[in-house]
Amino acid sequence: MAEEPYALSASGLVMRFGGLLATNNVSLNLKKGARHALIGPNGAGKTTFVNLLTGVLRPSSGTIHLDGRDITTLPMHKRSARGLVRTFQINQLFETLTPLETLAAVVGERSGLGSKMWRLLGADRNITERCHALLEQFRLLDVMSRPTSQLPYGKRRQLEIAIALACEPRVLLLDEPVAGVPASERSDILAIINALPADMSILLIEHDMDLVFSFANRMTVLVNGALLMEADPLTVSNDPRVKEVYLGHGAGTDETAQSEVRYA
Amino acid sequence: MLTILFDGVAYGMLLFILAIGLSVTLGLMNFINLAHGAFAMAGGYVTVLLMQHLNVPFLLCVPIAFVVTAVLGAILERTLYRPMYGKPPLDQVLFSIGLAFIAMTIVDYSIGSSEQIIQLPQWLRGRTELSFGGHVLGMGHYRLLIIAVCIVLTILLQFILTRTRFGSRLRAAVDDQRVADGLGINVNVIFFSTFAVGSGLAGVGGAMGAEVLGLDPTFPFKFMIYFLIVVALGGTSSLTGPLLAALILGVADVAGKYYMPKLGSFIVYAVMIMILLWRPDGLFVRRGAK
Amino acid sequence: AEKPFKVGLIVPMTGAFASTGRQLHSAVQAYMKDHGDTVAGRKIQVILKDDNGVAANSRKLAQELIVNDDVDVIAGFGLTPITLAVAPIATQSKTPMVLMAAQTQANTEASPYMVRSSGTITQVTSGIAQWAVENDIKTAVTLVPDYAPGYESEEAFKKYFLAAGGKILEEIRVPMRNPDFAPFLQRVRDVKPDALFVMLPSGPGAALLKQYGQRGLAAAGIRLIGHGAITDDDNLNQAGDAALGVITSDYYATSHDSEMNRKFIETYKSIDGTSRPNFFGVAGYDGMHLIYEALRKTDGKAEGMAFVDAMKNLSFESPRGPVTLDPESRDFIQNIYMRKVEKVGDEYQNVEFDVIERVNAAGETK
Amino acid sequence: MTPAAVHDALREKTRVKLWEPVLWLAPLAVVALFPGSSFLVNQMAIMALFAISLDLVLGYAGIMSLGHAAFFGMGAFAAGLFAKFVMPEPIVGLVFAMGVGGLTAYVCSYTILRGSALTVVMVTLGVSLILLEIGNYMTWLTGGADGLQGVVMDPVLGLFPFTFDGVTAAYYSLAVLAVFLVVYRRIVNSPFGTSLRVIRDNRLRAYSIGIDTNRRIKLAYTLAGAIAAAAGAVQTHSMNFASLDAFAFERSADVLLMVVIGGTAWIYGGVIGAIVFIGLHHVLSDLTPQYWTFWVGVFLVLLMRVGRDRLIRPWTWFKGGPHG
Amino acid sequence: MPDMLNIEGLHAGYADSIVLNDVSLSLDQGETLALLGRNGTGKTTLINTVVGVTRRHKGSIQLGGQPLEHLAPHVRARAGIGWVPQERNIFRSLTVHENLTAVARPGSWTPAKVYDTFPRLAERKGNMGAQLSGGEQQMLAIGRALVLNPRLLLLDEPTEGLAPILVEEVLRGIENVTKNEGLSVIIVEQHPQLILAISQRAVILDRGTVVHQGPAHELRHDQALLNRWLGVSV
Ligand SMILES: Nc1ncnc2c1ncn2[C@@H]1O[C@H](COP(=O)(O)OP(=O)(O)OP(=O)(O)O)[C@@H](O)[C@H]1O
Ligand SMILES: Nc1ncnc2c1ncn2[C@@H]1O[C@H](COP(=O)(O)OP(=O)(O)OP(=O)(O)O)[C@@H](O)[C@H]1O
Ligand SMILES: CC(C)C[C@H](N)C(=O)O
Ligand SMILES: [Mg+2]
Ligand SMILES: [Mg+2]
Repeated sequence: MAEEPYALSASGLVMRFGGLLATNNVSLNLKKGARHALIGPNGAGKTTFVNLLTGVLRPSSGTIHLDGRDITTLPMHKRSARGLVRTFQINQLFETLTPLETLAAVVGERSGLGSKMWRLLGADRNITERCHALLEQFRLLDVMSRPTSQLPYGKRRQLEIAIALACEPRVLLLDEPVAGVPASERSDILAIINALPADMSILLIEHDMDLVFSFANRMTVLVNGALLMEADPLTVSNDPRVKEVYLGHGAGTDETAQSEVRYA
Repeated sequence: MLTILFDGVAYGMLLFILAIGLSVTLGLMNFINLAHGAFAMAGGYVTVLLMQHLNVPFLLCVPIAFVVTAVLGAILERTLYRPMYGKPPLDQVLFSIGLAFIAMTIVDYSIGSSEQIIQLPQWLRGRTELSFGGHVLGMGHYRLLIIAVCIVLTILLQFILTRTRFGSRLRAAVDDQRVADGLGINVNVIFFSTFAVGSGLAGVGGAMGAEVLGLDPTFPFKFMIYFLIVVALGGTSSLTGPLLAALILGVADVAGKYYMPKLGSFIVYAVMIMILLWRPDGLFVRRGAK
Repeated sequence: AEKPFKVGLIVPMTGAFASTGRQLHSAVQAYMKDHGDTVAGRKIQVILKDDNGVAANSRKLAQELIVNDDVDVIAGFGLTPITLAVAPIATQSKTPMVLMAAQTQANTEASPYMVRSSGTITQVTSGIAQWAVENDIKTAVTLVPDYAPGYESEEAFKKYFLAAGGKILEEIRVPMRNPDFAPFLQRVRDVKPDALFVMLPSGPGAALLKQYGQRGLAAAGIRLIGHGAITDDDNLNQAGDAALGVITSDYYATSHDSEMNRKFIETYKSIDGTSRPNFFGVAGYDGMHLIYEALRKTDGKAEGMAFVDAMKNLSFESPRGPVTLDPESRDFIQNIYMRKVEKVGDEYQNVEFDVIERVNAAGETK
Repeated sequence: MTPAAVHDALREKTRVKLWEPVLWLAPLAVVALFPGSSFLVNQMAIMALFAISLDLVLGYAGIMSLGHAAFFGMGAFAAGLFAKFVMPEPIVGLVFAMGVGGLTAYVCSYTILRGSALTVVMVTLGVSLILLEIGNYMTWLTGGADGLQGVVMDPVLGLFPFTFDGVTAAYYSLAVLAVFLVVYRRIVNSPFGTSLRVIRDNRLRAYSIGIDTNRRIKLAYTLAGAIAAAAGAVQTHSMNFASLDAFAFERSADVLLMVVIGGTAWIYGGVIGAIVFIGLHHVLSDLTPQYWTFWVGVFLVLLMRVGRDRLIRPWTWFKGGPHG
Repeated sequence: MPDMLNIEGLHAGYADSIVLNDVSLSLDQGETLALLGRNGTGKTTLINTVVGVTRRHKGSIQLGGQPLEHLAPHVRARAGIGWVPQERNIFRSLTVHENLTAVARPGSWTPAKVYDTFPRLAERKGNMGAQLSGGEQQMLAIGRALVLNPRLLLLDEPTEGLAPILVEEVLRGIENVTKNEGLSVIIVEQHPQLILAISQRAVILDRGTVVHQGPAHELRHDQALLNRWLGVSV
């Protein structure tokens, strides 16, 4: 029986910045529909790893396959066209466009209209309907006609994720999606993530352990650029090494100790 | 051969002195000051007027030119430039072109449009020739002076920018003015003094350059392109970049004219484009900076 | 009263060639100050336009002056390319065109409506070329700017020089905008000719003189000779000692010794105290004289070709000396003076030491 | 809010406003009423066309070009040579010139893909100056510094001969401008036009949502090159003459000033900039031929210090603090 | 003895909106104040107004008895305010080391001591600010505020983006500097429980006004209050 290829599979990725080994022989496989979390201390190389997967950076060595096809040397925009899409840890938005224009541009691009010069952006009902759906889902309808640069942070963060979803990803890489989002609004984003189609493969990077443990059914821990372990959440949260370098022992205030218990 | 090389180096160093102020305002302060040439012109005219009317010796004129243009720069910074810092680059371009227009017309109106010439003291007009086994190296004394001034300035500036905290505070202020201010950096004073010094250096360049490049009211734009080439090729991270760029430019220009007079400025532009295509961020980029 | 007679004066008042425009404009004003502003009952009205030295502008301005302002004569024109661009406009609209500056011989051929009150490059250069031949210069390098007047000057010099058995070691053409003459001069020095012949539009001339001195070309025995524009009276004082001894030929020097010239200089300075009139200035003055005389001759009536015809053969005493407008070439037949730069009192002057009388546009003696 | 409302919101931006056709037709009326303005109007129309071309790359795609005259010059000379040596029919000449300009721009587009804004500024400037030098070098073809003389055009469409009073030329250039405005309007509101703004705002993100940014930029540059060449061609056609000034730095700088004066990334920005700048130049240089640059300088400084919006609303000058 | 920080009747905001409305609070030396409130209630605005980068309309701010409100931000910094901005705002084109030295002022906190505290930064010493990972930037922002050797430390969400273990460390560090070095701290946090544990006082902002002020330990156990103003059940 032929095995179904992994949705995304990276093997032996290496990335150097000068003397620093930011990614040290990391391999990772995402099954179709995976809910996978990537955690690790600050500077462990998580964002770098995502940059390698999406083509922002070229790995020094190693290969990346998407649905069984080698994409190691494919330029970023082609990976994205094949369904490998990400969000950014620091918002990357189109500041002078409105959320509506932004999403219309992205949706239009995905429908292959991007280089059409002789039709109007808003002419296509399918596009505007899709935009409407996204705006509604991300609660951006009320600000859809304001320039992005004027939006409050929370809305900007939601737009960041909306753009990624407008790309119709099959594999979605989320880099700290709730960073900077107030606790009261995190649940919104969490709900959106949880409602994503089941066949979409998702890799989540987060330091918010509540979010991570409620989301993931598989976890990878990176430390100093290298893979420390890959396992199910329970194993990871009980692993002494992970506690040592990442989760902490709760040796400080009793309060943090308490919340750590909840992680496990 | 050697003489050409020497001339090219001297020419390049002159361009460096002229452009270094721009390199500071554009490269470090991120401010596009196309009126830079106007400050250089001011330095040149200060020198000419002092020498013609008050018989001030040339060597004294140069520091005076520095002071006068620095003060001029300081006044303009306070009154006109400061609010332009945060504006989009194109607005800065328009604004500073406007200033250059004004400066040119003022000079034209008050001094006239004809070319001004500096009468160098006798000892600077001479020339020393050395020969090495068939090769002759002829060095104009004035050009030797240019080289000397350039070296001293480079060392001085390099010291200030790298060995003192001034350089990093300046870049911090440019990166994020608001936060730098909130963290105890007096942004206004830093910008103010940088701008004044940058203008002063332009003044020195103008004073030294009037002899070689000529001086008339069209000066600010005539050499703008050369200054910009130096800054673009040199990158913005250090002084070595612009210096090297200026030397390449100087030697390419002089040698080009010597060996292929017909090709005019073609060589300079071609060299520039080739270098920029090869290294889009200039010859020297601060390590890893994007 | 009759309607005014309008002269559209198109010159560069700004940009690199602004000094040409200033000379012409001041001289035109000087002429009108000396001779009043009414001729044959018609009031003369000069409309000044700045073309920035750019041909496309001049052409547009000429057309506008003719169509909208209904001018009777267009005048000025600082550069050869400008003149060539405007010439068809004059022909098409049958408007007389008084060329006061640009010197390329071909200019007047471009339109039958054009007359010139300056001189031609060939005419001017013929003087120094002959002098070179007569003064034992056997080898020379020519250095001219890379545009029509430069080529013509190079050509004219070579014509006489080669015919007399001289040898041109190198022909250097420099770009019109060029910051630094050093490499060119270094090249000349390495080639070691007896003389360096130079033609440059006024302005860069002074810078060249200085570098000539500093590069030790004089010391190396290379003489500097050239078209009069390189020792332009307007900024000769700035060049100072470096210019001393340079020999040039031209149709006018500020120092020209005549009653009329002294009067001209006096009026000119009353208009512009900061400069002294040069070869452009005198051409502006004489250009106005041509217009005044033609108008007088036709009793204020003539237009178009009749007006041009009225200018032909006019003969008069100019601040530069006697001139006659050659009906064929529509250029002056005039004296070409040999001059040497000397210090006279506080000022540096082109001092005339010889004269070739009655030279026509092609450089031939009539 | 319904999908229909979203749809309308998106369309709203691109609808032709009532005043727009008026704006397209008004200049025709001006020329008809005041034939004396034809030269000025002609020049404004040509520069307006040139300016919208620059705005496509500068305003929309965010490419800092200081050498846009390269394409204007190519168009001017292509049109001149075509008329002189192939056929003097204006419209065919215009199309030919656009082809030449577009091709040149396409080749040059490879040089503008990398580097900082300053790098792009210098490369574009360098390219235009090199073309100028080459033009100067090929005197036999271009006439060198003397310019390309003796271009004589056929009547436009075989019907309207170019007249000495410049009226035909003015109508001709206005017509060309109007056609291009309509086309341009459509292009900048198309998905392609939007993708240029996306690229300008954030190239990394544009890339990561699947846009082949380099290709789009090359396409935009080529298009802009063709439009600039059209402007150059119209200039040659209406002047019967082309000179190397068409390539000069000053021309690139002037058109940049016009775009910025009128406002970038706005269809009418270039048009308004051209009208204001040329009009100002015209009035000032008539008033003071010697010192008009001073007042242009004062205008630019004021414009930038007071702000474009506030300059036309003087009553706001003394209100509001630094935050206003 | 005067309070370390004393804010009285403060109004502040942006061009066309007033965000802070009559805010008063005070803080003693060596005390930590937890500044809480929902998203957009004006916490950052309050911090920034004390720093001086947001416009104050009315009211007074005193640091150790010295009125600050008319001083420029950099003078306030020299008077003893250390600031960790919410968006970190690392100087991108400076190296890590330069980020510290550019602002450092004499005192017990030196760049070396910062490196001891955050060894990760020592490893990245020569890197440009723009090349740091998100968490590294956060550490640097904290270190940068410390080398100012302030008397009052203003921390705007300092633990955002830090690994859990570092969050612990940072909080412990804050406890230390207040206890041992006598610094006063205002800290804004999304997780009230985390900081209430190490704070003495707590202030809750809502729509620009102070709606609750009191001892931290009381608030910590007052579920009703937390729920009402912060909308989080903890
Ligand atoms: N362009 C670069 N040049 C040099 N070093 C870099 C560059 N980009 C990242 N690094 C370094 O590589 C390491 C990994 O960075 P990365 O951003 O991947 O960390 P991370 O795991 O995402 O951390 P965080 O959780 O803090 O976001 C860091 O130490 C960082 O300083
Ligand atoms: N630069 C600005 N211009 C105009 N309004 C602003 C600006 N910055 C913030 N605001 C507004 O001021 C209010 C208070 O914002 P502030 O950033 O102080 O809130 P906060 O309590 O820090 O929120 P968060 O928890 O999201 O950081 C908000 O309504 C916000 O929209
Ligand atoms: C030497 C100069 C008088 C030449 C003049 N500028 C011309 O174009 O003809
Ligand atoms: Mg990261
Ligand atoms: Mg905040």
